[in-house]
Amino acid sequence: MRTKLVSLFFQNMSEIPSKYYTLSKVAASLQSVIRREYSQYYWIKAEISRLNFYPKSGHCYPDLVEKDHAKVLAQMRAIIWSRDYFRINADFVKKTGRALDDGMEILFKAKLEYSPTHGFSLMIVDVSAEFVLGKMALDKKLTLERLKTEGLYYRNKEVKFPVLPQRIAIISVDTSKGFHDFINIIDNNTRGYKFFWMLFPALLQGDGAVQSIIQQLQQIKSVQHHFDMVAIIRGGGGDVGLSCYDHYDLSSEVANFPIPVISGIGHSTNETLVEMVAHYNPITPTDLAYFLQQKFDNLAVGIEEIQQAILAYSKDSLLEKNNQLSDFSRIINSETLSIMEYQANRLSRFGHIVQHSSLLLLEKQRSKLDLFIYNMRANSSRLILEGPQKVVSLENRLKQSVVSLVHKNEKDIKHFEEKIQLMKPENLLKKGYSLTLFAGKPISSTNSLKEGDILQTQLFEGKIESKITKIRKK
Amino acid sequence: MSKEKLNYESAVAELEQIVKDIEYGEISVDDLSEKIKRSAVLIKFCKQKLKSTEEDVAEILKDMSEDK
Amino acid sequence: MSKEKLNYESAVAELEQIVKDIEYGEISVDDLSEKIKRSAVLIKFCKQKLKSTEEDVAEILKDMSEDK
Amino acid sequence: MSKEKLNYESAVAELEQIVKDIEYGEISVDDLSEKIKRSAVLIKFCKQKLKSTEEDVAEILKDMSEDK
Amino acid sequence: MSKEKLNYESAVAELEQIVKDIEYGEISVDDLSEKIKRSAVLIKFCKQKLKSTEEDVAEILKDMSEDK
Amino acid sequence: MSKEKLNYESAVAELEQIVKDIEYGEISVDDLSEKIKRSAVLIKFCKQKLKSTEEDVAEILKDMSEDK
Amino acid sequence: MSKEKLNYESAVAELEQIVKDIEYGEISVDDLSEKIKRSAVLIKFCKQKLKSTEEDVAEILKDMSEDK
Repeated sequence: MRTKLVSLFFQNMSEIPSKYYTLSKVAASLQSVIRREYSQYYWIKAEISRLNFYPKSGHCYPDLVEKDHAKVLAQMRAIIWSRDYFRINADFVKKTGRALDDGMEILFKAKLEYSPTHGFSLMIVDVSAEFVLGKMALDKKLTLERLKTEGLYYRNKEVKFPVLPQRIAIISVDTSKGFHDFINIIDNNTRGYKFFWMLFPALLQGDGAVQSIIQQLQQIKSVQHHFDMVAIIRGGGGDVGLSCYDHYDLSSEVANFPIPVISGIGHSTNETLVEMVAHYNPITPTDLAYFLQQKFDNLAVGIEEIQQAILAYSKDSLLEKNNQLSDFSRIINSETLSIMEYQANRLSRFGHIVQHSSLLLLEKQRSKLDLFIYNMRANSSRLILEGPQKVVSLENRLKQSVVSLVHKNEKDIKHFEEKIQLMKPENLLKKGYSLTLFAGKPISSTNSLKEGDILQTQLFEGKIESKITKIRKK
Repeated sequence: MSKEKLNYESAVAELEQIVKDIEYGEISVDDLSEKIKRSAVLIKFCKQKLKSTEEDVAEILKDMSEDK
Repeated sequence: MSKEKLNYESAVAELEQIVKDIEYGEISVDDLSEKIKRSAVLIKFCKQKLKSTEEDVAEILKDMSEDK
Repeated sequence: MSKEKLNYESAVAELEQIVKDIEYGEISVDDLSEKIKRSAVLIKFCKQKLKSTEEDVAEILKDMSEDK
Repeated sequence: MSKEKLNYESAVAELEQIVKDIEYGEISVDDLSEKIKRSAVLIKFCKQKLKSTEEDVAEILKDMSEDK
Repeated sequence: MSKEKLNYESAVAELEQIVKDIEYGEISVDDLSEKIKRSAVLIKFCKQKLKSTEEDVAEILKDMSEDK
Repeated sequence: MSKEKLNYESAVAELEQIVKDIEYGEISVDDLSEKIKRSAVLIKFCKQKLKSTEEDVAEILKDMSEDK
């Protein structure tokens, strides 16, 4: 813009007007008009394009501007006298966490003043911290929404945090107390952990910080394989100048960063957007250092645990295996013994059955033989007894039959004797029967007789001779 | 007639014949006496035979009893 | 008559035949003595046989029992 | 009678036959003695067999007990 | 009988058969002695086998215990 | 039996099989000795293996501790 | 085993796998020694890694200038 004004000035150099006022006259006129017309204090909204704070005098000469995007609608110089500035800035810092600074849009109470030597200026007597605060909050809210909408908010958080966060790209300044605290802790940790760090110097606050940090982030990105993480470290700067960390450009750069970004900005106010999107925000550099140390501790413990676990599990496993072998031994022993016992009992049982059954069998046979003997004895006796009976009976029959035979014969003989006795002739003659003889021979028919034959008759006592006188034939 | 030839059976048979002869009168008086004499001899023989047999049996049976 | 050929069965059979013959008068008085003498022999033989068998059996059975 | 051919089974079978014969009177007095003598032999044989078997059993079981 | 062919399983199987035969009286007295002697051989063999196995086991388990 | 082919896993597998076989009576007394001998070999092998592994573990962990 | 390929993360992952394998008995005794030796290497590596770094600023600066 300045360049443009200068060129315009040189273009108009050839035309010289006839009438003109002295500058002082114009200035005096302006001064009186302004004193008259702008006697009051006004609340005015403008952007501080440059604060122009002069530390020696303590006065500020801010360049104010109003823009519509890139187009400047108005610009004006302002003055904050030393006494006002300290009051205003202290209040401002106290309320907003930032000092009045370049590029800040503010609502201020001022009186328009014109000085012939210094020109127009707005004498600022008060600045509304609330306005800036509201503005900042709004901006931050919008930026936050944008980050979320664009899916950036969680992006860095989603980057896997390295298991071993050992190589750190530090964005800080060599003069930062936070930085020194940080490296002091990590370089001198009592456990002997070794960190590698490299400082990428950058502005850490104010508007310049955004670009400065982004630039370093890009540097780091180009050699990201050398690093596990980025640490943005600020410290000792109080809460002033932190608004850069709410800046969209920086926040999105951080969110988009391919390796984890850890913030250790160190403040006591609200979390900035950078801190929000950062992978992790321990807030202070010291905490960050301790966080890393803790990570290492955890790793060391993890390794220790693994070692112990391997030892323990190996021992367990070996113990278990040993027990299994013992079990095998025990089972083999007991089962074998029980097999032995079972088999021994079985053999014993076989032995007993053989004995018992054999003896039983022999006993049975013995009984059978005894029964034979018994039967033989009984039946032999019977047989032997039957014999004499039969013989005796035959003997008796013999006796009887002989006796009866002899008797019968005696009877027969007696009968004959009797019969013959009866037939003796003397016995017939005695009964009166007589025997007639002819020629000395007994006759029993007339056949050989004729009348006149002499017959002799034998009687029981004496004989008679007689003549046949008549024969009567039968 | 000699005794030697005699036995109980034939003696009894002869006796039976004699009795039969006499009974049926086929015999002469002369013979009759003869026959009767013969009968007496035969009967005597038979009786003696029976007696001796009886004695024998008694004797034997007596022996048997004693053997018992 | 020799004893060698005798046995209890045949002796008893002979005896039974003799008894039967005598009972049915199949024997003449002439043979009777002889038959009775024979019977005596047979009876004696049988009795002896029975007696000896009984003794034998008793003896053997006694032995068998003692063998136990 | 030679023992060589004897075995318990046949001995018992023979004994059974003899006992049966005696029981049913299938045996004459003449054979009785002989049969009884034979029985005695058989029974003796059988008893000896039983006894020796018993001794075998005892022996074996003694062995088994000692082996334990 | 030679031991070469014997093993515990077959010996026990044979024993079981013998025991069964004797138990159910399926055996004649003539065979009994033989069978009993055979049983004794088998039982002795089996016991020895068990004993030697037991010794083996004891030995092994002793070794195992010492190895601990 | 050569040890070359043995490894712990196969040894344990074999042992498990043997134990199972013995437990379920799948092993005859005839094979028992052999199996038990085999078990002893396997158990010995396994124990040695465990022992050497245990030593390895101890050694390694000792080394690690010293590295601290 | 060459160290070139090792990094802390893969080393830890490998270690965790080994721990898990040992814990769940997924490792045979045969492999255990080997695994434990490997663990020792990995643990040693991890422990050393915590206490050393090979990064070099000059190297990085060189890389940065090359990138530009």
